[in-house]
Amino acid sequence: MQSRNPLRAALPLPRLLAFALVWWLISEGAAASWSIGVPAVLLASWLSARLLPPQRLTPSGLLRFLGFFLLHSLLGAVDVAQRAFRPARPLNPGMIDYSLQLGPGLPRVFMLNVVSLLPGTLSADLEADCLRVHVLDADQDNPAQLAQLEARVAGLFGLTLP
Amino acid sequence: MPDLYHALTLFLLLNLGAGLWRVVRGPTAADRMLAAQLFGTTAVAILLVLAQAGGVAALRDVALVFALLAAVAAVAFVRRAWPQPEDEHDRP
Amino acid sequence: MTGPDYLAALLLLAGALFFLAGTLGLLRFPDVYTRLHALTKADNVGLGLIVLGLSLQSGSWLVAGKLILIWLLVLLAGASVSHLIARGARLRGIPEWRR
Amino acid sequence: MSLLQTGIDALLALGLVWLAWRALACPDLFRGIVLFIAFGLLMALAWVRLEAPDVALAEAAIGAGLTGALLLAALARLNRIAPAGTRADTREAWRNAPALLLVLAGAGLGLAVLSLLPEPAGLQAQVAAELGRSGVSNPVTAVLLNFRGYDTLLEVLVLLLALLAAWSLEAEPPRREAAPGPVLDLLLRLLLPVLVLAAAYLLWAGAHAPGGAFQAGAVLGAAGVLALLAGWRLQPHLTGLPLRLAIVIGPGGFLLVAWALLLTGRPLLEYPPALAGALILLIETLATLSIAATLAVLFQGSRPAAEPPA
Repeated sequence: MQSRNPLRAALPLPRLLAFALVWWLISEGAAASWSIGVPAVLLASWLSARLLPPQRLTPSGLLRFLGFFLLHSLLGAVDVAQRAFRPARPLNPGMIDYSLQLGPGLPRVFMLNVVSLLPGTLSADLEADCLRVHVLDADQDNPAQLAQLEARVAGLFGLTLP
Repeated sequence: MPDLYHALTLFLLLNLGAGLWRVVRGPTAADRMLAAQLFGTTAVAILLVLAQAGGVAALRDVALVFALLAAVAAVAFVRRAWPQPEDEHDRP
Repeated sequence: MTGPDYLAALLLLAGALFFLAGTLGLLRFPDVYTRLHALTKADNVGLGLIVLGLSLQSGSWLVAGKLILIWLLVLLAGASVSHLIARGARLRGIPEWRR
Repeated sequence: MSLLQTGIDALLALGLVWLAWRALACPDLFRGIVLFIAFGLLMALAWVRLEAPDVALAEAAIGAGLTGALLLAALARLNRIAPAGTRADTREAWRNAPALLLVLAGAGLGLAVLSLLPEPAGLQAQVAAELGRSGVSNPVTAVLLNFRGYDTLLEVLVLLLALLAAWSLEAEPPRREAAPGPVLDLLLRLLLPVLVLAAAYLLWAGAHAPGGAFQAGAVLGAAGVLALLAGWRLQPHLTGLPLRLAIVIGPGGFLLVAWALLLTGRPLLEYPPALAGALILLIETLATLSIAATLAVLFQGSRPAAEPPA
């Protein structure tokens, strides 16, 4: 979608706000820092707009995704910790294929990254629409977990899965 | 609280030291590299704890730089230093 | 120590426990793929809990935000690097350990 | 100092010596590099414990981040020129040389520490007295860019010389590069703008806290290194004059300021106190650009003009 306003296309408002927030945080709120902060935020927003097309994140999708992500990454860490602490080292790894419903593009790559942070799954490769996942426990219902994650990622980006 | 911070730092350092065993043992280059990646995360944690313990805000900046550059060495490994899979076949 | 102090101390200790789990995984798990699981999960959550504990102690929203930003950067790097290493290991035919 | 702190310091000191020894003595170059990366991490923590956050920041940016990547790229190049099996291996005979070197260096350092005056006067008092006229409030930056600005000028020139040396070497033959893959691509697209912001922040922070042109340049240079690793290349029309300008603008601007000050009858690099802050910021901004460009181009190794058009 081509924006009619060239300035808004080069410096989209959500990016400006996001990078201004990042600057405010890393400078720990130092007011004097904005003399360099303003040009830096403009430059970073322009660069970011050139590198990544604008995304339509939905606030409700974001909240639901955050809750899901925080809970499940904690579960993932507990799961790995249990396996590491137990003397018997209960592992039953395997490699599974999962066909992605998400189309190519940023949401799919985002999903690839999140897969590695969630319980028992590690994204190992992507070929066409097939995501190869290394799992810690081949007996679990890993595809169902992945499908749940995929639905949350789709919700985050305001997409509906076919 | 200061004692807790320092005990935590010591504990994290010992973790890091134990991880060195994996660097020495390998067996593959990837094992050594991922151990180094783990050290980066541990170092960020240590720096943040020390920043709070000593009230030194600048240490958070050191941690920020570590976090920003955490991937650089590993990406250099994957893209350059890891022998290519086809290298064995097309060597004369 | 007051209530929030105890909570912070608890979070810091829990974080330390996950770091220990990550190191144990690194040392005890049988192949590069399973070790990557330990790298991306235990240590990142360990750092997250430590960040949470320190945020409580810092008493400043700004510092808390900066700590969370640092955590997100480490998450991004960790997830990306472990995918790159897992993919590279598969391409190079590093065998998987099976029970 | 509590027992815990002593424990931390002892562990750091032992770890550093052990890592230095292992990195030098281990027969496998790759393992040596990984040990060196770990050494850089511990070194940054040691600087923190020595209450030198300025040096810790520089070590984090250069030691832990860029040096590792540079060494790994150098190893890859070495392996292409002379695969591991074909290199003349002199290390076996020299196995104990690092130990000897460590003992000598340790003895020298020990002697130096023992011969220190019990209460060395140092120059802190003089620096503190003049800080108000330096234009900045971070004493390290005041020394590096004002009181001893010529040191920094020469350092920037040394970096330029290193680049000239690299560029006068034979260009590397082009090599096949696998596609970066979507994950590395997204990492770059997310990280590059944040690296730009962080570099600007470190540049600003240098005036009153740890930071400055070298740290900012290293962070920005890392952005360039990551882009090169993902296979991104400068567009051909930028590899000529624009790139060279970016490389020389730092030392060039520094020299111009020094020259202009000499013309007004001042000693070398003695800024008028009213202008000092602005001049230091100008020099540091230009130096940041040049340091970043130089580090990224050094990582690439050969002249970008020698690259075949992609």
